[in-house]
Amino acid sequence: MTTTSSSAPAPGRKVNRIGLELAAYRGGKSTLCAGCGHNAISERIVEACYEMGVESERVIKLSGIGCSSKSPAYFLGQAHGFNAVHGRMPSVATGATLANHRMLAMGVSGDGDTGAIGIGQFVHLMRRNVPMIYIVENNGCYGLTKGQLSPTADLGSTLKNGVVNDLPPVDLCALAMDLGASFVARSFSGDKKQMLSLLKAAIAHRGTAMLDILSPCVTFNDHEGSTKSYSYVKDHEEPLEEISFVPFFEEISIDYEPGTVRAVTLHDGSKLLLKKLAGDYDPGNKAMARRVIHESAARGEFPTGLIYVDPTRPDFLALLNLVDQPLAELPAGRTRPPREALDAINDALR
Amino acid sequence: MTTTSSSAPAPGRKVNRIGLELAAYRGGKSTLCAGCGHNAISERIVEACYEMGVESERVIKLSGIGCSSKSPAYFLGQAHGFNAVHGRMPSVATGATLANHRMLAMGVSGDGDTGAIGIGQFVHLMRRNVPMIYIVENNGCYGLTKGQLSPTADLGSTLKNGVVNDLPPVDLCALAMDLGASFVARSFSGDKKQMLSLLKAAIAHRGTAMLDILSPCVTFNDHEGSTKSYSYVKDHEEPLEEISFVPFFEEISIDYEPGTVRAVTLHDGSKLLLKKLAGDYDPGNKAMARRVIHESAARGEFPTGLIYVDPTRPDFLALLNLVDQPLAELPAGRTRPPREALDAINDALR
Amino acid sequence: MTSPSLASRGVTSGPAAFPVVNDFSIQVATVNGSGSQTANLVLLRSLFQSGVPVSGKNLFPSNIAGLPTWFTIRACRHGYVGRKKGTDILVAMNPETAHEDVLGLDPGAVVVYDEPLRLNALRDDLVFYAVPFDKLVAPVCPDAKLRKLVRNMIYDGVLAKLLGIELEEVDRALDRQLAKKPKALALNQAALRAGFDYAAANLEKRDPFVAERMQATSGRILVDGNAAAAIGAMMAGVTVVTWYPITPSSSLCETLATYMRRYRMDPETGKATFAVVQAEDELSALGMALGAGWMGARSMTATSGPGISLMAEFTGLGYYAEVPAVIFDVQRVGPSTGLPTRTAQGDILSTAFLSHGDTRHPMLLPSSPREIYEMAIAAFDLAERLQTPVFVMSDLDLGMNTWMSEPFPYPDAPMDRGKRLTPETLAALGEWGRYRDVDGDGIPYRTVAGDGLPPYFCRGSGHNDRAQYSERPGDYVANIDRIDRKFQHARTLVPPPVVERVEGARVGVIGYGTSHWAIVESRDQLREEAGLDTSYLRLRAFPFGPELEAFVAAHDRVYVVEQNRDGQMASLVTLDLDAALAPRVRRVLHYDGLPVDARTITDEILRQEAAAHQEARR
Amino acid sequence: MTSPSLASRGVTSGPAAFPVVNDFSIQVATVNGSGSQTANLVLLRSLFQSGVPVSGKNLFPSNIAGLPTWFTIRACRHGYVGRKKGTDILVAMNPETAHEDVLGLDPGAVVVYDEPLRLNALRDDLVFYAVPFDKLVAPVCPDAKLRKLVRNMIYDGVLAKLLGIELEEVDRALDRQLAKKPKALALNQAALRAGFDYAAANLEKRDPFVAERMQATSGRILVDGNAAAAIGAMMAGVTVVTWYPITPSSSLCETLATYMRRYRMDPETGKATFAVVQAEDELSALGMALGAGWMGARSMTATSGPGISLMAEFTGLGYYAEVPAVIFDVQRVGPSTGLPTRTAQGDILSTAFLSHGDTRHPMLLPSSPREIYEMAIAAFDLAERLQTPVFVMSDLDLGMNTWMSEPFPYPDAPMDRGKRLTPETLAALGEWGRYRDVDGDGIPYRTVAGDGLPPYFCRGSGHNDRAQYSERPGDYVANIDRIDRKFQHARTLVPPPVVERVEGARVGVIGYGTSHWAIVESRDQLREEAGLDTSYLRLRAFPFGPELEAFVAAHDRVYVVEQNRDGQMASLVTLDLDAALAPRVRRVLHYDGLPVDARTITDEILRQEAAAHQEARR
Ligand SMILES: Cc1ncc(C[n+]2csc(CCOP(=O)(O)OP(=O)(O)O)c2C)c(N)n1
Ligand SMILES: Cc1ncc(C[n+]2csc(CCOP(=O)(O)OP(=O)(O)O)c2C)c(N)n1
Ligand code: SF4
Ligand code: SF4
Ligand SMILES: [Mg+2]
Ligand SMILES: [Mg+2]
Repeated sequence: MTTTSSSAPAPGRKVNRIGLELAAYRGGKSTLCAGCGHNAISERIVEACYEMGVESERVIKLSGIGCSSKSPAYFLGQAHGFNAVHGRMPSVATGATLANHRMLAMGVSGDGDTGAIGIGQFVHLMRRNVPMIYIVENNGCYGLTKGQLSPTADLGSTLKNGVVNDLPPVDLCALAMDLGASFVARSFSGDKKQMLSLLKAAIAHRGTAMLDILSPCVTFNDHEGSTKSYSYVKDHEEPLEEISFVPFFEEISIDYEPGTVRAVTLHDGSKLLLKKLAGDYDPGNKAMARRVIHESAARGEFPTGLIYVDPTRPDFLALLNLVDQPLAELPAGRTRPPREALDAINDALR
Repeated sequence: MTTTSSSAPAPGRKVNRIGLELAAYRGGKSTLCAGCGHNAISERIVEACYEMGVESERVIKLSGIGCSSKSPAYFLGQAHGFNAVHGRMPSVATGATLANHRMLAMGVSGDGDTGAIGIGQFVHLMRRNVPMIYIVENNGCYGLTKGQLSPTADLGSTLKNGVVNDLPPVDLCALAMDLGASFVARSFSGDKKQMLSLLKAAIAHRGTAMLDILSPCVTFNDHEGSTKSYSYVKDHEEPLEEISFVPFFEEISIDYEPGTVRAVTLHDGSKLLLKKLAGDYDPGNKAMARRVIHESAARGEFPTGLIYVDPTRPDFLALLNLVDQPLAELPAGRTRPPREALDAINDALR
Repeated sequence: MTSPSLASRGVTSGPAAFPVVNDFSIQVATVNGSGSQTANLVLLRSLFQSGVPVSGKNLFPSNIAGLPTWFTIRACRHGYVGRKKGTDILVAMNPETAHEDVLGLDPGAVVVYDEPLRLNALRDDLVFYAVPFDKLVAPVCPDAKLRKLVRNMIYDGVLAKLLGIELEEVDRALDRQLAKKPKALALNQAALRAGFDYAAANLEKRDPFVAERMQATSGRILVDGNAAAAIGAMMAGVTVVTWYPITPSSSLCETLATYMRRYRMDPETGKATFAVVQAEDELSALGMALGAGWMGARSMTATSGPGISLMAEFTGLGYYAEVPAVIFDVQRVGPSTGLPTRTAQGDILSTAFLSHGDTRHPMLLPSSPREIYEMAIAAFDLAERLQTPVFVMSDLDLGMNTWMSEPFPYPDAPMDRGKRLTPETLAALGEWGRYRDVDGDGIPYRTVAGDGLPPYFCRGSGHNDRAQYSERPGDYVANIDRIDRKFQHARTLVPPPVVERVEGARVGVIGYGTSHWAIVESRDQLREEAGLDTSYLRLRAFPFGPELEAFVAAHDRVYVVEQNRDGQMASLVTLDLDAALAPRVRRVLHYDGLPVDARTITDEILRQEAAAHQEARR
Repeated sequence: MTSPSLASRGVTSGPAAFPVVNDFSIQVATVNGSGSQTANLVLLRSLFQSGVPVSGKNLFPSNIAGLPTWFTIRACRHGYVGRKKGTDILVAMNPETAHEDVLGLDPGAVVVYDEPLRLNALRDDLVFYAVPFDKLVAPVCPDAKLRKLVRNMIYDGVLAKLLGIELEEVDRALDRQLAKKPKALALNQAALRAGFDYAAANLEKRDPFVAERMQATSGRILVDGNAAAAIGAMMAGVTVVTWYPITPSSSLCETLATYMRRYRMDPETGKATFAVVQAEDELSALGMALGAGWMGARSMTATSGPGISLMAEFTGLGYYAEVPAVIFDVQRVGPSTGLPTRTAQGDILSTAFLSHGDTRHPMLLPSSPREIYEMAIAAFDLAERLQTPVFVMSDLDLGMNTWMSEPFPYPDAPMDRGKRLTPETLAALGEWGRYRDVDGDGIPYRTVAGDGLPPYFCRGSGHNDRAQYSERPGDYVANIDRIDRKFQHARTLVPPPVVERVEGARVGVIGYGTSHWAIVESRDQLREEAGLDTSYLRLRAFPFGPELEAFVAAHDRVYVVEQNRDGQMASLVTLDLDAALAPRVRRVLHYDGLPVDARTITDEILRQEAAAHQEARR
């Protein structure tokens, strides 16, 4: 949504369509644990923005509190960022998009930040279909407070100290979809290719793009018995389709047998090409998506990939009938009614 | 769950199995508007408790804030009640059941109280399957603050002032079921018989019994254009089954053709008899329930009746391995460890 | 609904004179949902149109229909518009409260009542006028279903006759109220006349109260404080309004939305230059406002006590990350749910220190519709200048009751959008640090996304002056000290108090917000009845300016008058003063949910004065 | 990590004597997640076992692994256990901070460092000991992956040799720490010895610091305040614990759960006499605690600043509906997220007035593990007696650092379950009203569901003394005044301050919580260095008892020492005193996130004293 003017790449260095090198998309040095899944996600965000030719100045990064919520500091150093309070990033992001609908808003949260304290704001953000990318870096635990169970921990998953989780997990994808999010996907921090395609597609989408990314906590939740460990997730992820993303500024150059690939055209004209794997999964079909999510969950699997998309549902800002210029940038002349207006108001009260 | 000792009814007056008249179950005079759906629900609660022979002293009534949340004052005058703060009844109820698991907890909330400010606590209560009856008196608006839209208002439903709702509704039944509630039903304040059976079944169930009861606000949301008006709901409710409830202390005396009725045995031995209507609806089948809810919603209908039940899922307290005596009633001798325990603790720290 | 000694009543202030002209209070006792609002406002407006200073206060229950409600109209030729203790004329329409209402009246009061209630049997020291409402309404309103609504207009007719209000003024007022509903208008006109005619034919004037035309209201408007705040916010150029319904603040945002739809649609495109969003709760409402403020929009929310409590965490974020937002707190009676439909000034202390850690927040203290209009505008300027959440502390009395007001003046000063970095400033500064104080006022320059200037990372965790994450003790102290410097600087930016020094007065009164109106009247009472001259300082903002200390220093005793139990503003005043002055601070508190009245203040100040003199004599 | 003038260092306090015995602080600079915790605790414990008074403070970053961390061990023969400003012995293991750490030392300090860092080149006024950690660890730990963890034990060996700590004590301490992990134990033993042997063979003692056996710790325990609070809560018979993780309070509930699983399982059935529930957030945590408290259970939650802010609304409900609950606030640095791993006493004012409307809440102010243990027990008694939420205001320094303590005494007093209605009381009272004050202390009798006594309807909205919904002004005032009476009565129930009056002292010090330890030391400094005698009042609770005013009245100036920017407790003190005493209250503030140290207090008091005398002379 904020991919703009391109310039010719300077010879000799590898640049994207707006003439920037990958490095221009990096952020500060990560202070997360070495090997943390969250770091891999930050890297993919950097790549996705680079490949899409996103202008950092037109991005805002938002987060709550947690290891995951620290990540916005580690990508896109040239974008404004807001590390808010625990669980409340959705409202801050909503307010920010209201103020300036031209920005590409990227929210990063954790499964505790979103699933526990923040589930209320999550519900309402999804329902509103606020235009933004909402990434949950899901490790089934509270990393920053040292590994307690979170609401996405699976039934029967164990903590390092042996405590067994006896509550069912909140399935953020099912929830987001049922509530009204128009782009719902799940991925795995270890699956670079899939995640990258999904992130680029999320950038091309207009509406809430919710990405639930399984992102193992190598310090507190990577042991045997955990269903969010790297190896467990790797063994149990079940891609729904093979995804390729073709940005609006490129031609489709992929060959495929007719009938084997479904193409989804996104808001900015980019295309997602979904090569069928098991069954004939259709991410435009909510009932099917619902069924597949719940059936795989019952089998202990995680379906990954694009779960649901509706490129046509109007986003929250579209419902508000706003002027084109961002509200935050309106000059006083357009926000302070003229003297006659106040006169009329006074007169009506006389 | 709290139906106990019976005594012989005194001759001449109509009493229930513990010798009480219906009047014994009433509460204070309602201060809600005449004709408010909430009043009808209070009446059914009175009847259900009377017919089940519930001991009021073993009931606790809880609520948040709203017209609906006032209702606990209008039934079961002999029970303790707690009118807490807006949207936070679930946590108060959870704490209360922790303290005394022998009580029958009845929570009453509104669609604003539950669906807006309280959705986070709702999610976690359902997930925990806290043993209680959770009634949402759902009128699609904020009655007490004069009629604003609530999150259960349907897409396209209009306010009295003509404002059209442009956000999709939160379906509390679908949500509760997906999250883990073990008894999920929908009813209508105008359907006395169905509501009464469902309430009695909820009393007999152990675990969270979530009842989403459409309860028109005659003052602010009963006009043409509203999809929560009395007439609209009456026209669009779609009973899933015909329900009869047989309490554990009575024999089944209903005649029915074999194969036409499904019987569900509840925690206390009571039975729900579900006479099939459209299709072969099975409230034990979550996938079917999910499908039916979403399909009817797409048609603009409200499926009513018992949507989902799992009498076997252990409730939250069962997971905690508590002593039999309520925690609140444990004597000091059982809650203060002996001197030797403290000595051992001190020694370990030396 | 109790009333005090005879001495306090209009009837006997000064030599008990007949007639008592333009100095009475009318209390209409009904049930809510019975449609008496129209009749009450028409009555109020008729007096107002006749040039008589008025105020209207609605005492309603926290439910929707069927419970007792009292509407009080005070007419006062002296211009006092605070609540008057005691009722002069009771219109007893509610059988449920009629007995108690009548028993609470002072001798000499007037009772207009529904004949079947036979209230005249209750006492013999009142003036009773029986009116057969049902009999009168039947012929004028053939549709029985509508009678409940039309019935009330009859007492307007009766009172017009009894008090001598010109019927044309009542007609005009009715016209204004129902212009858009011709059918209802006709019915009400008929009822009005039926009441008037009945009184003319059947009621003999036996009481002293009379309304006479004056010229004291010309040019004025009638408005409630929530509408005034809404108009102010609109004129301030607010663009993002996020809110959650709660009595008594809901009508602020609802009225604002209505005005905005009218006056803030882009003339060319018909599109909105604003967003009004009903949030899912107050946490979210403030979170949205802060998100918008961070992005450079003028944003606001409005709430009442419970919402303020829920906003505690986010307010701390706004304070520490330095994000502007305007929060209207239309105060009601706490703690907890308390009395949602009663008034108080009870959130002062908890708002001043809202949120954990070392925080404090600017508060504006409006006392009238005109002032809340102006302060709404000032609040947006201050929030952006100070880069922090700014609270406008209104209350139910101001927000929901009907006040006479000067019309709202057009804001001539340009908006102050605060210290926004520009390419020029950047060039002049050389290097920019988001949280660097470059000129000693504690206020740094900020950038916002989309402005093309350097970005920064906004956070509620520790940071240095370049907005980088930092846990260094020195960075923390430098930053939090600078924020405090900013707060101290705010003293010079907020509206100064209004000070009225009276030559020779040894006693001062300090007030704020709606307490003002009773204080004005009380000071006259003190002077006229007890010969006590008082100076007056009306606070208009926290933090305080230097005027406060000077005022206290100039008086032996200062009475801080406020509507809460704990002397919340008095506490802030005490903490702010040079400690040597602390003993001069006294408290006059009123907190029963009704607006404070002059008599209560007068009595209490005199009581404490007497004690002080006795003390001194010892 | 900066350090002050030489005068403040152990080395030169008194005539610069060699050796300096049992009076030094060791700072170990590492990165977190590097497993230095074991080595540090073993070192601490070795000194403790040698009878030397110690304290251990961990300065860690707000992340999980890889950032700089400093662990400070203070050994002090005088028994001072507060933080000492300045480091005597630096163990520089972290290349990232080593330079800055070394540059910040006072002349004469000791540096034990990793040889390749070549820190000795940085300064020539320090005593450097180079240790080739990697070379030493390789032979004792063949598994390269484990070396990172074992490496740290080497500095324990080096220090044991340099300081003269008996190796057996280090061995014993190591044994205690790793008894359950024999493999790790063996590796660490070897590393310990390698360090010791290396030092013996290669390092020539060139510094004055020496550890010698004393008898000052016998019978004592080593414990952190969160564990102590947990043990207290368990002994108080808590049954419902609801919490949400947050640094630095998480370990309180986690430790409590561990103890409960051990000591609170019913011996016969093996079932739990408690419920510990991790809530979804702090609003819910307090909501659950209140629900349980209402039902008659002893319930609690623990949190830190952000959680306190989120609990504002529910706290007001608890106050007004009169429901007991105990809330531990383990304070960290605010505002907002602030510095989550640094200490402060910054939530005092916002907690005292938490929630809108007129509210105020009892707070207990523990200064040591032993005291928080006892106050945990007292808090449950108080919450039930007062029927209101009671806050125990701990902080990160107390909660997460390691303290010497007297063992915890068994609570001999029976639990006070407060005024619970019984059939007998009911008979004696005749008629019961839930909110009726029958004996003047403001505390009514309550019933709970299941007790067979009359039920009532509990609510946060207005009610009369029979717990019926009421909007009547008189009912409201009577009720809220009674609640205030209850709060005043609390003054007599909460732990009184500890007062030490010094004959002839004109200056008083007021402190609370963990500031105590630096105050104790500072008072000695004031007396010994400046000849200034001070009296001392240590507050242990809010609301205050009469001792406070008497103390202030007896001194010319009182210095309220605390760890926040705004003088929060000083504000409460000022508001509570007879206003005439207000000018005597002075503030000594420290708020950089490190525990306050004696030197800071001493310097500041002397500065203000000098100013006061100069003022007086003018
Ligand atoms: C109001 C509040 N409560 C609690 C905390 C403490 N806290 C910080 S991060 C966190 C949980 C983070 O978990 P998650 O969102 O899953 O992120 P992760 O660290 O696992 O990436 C908690 C409870 C806080 N900062 N604020
Ligand atoms: C924290 C807080 N915010 C707002 C309110 C105001 N308020 C009272 S009831 C209510 C909505 C009630 O709606 P609902 O739950 O649907 O109940 P209904 O009145 O429709 O039965 C609101 C917003 C409040 N009491 N507390
Ligand atoms: S603790 Fe876990 S979630 Fe946090 S940074 Fe380390 S690996 Fe990542
Ligand atoms: S306003 Fe609506 S919800 Fe409230 S009592 Fe009246 S009808 Fe019921
Ligand atoms: Mg997590
Ligand atoms: Mg509702």
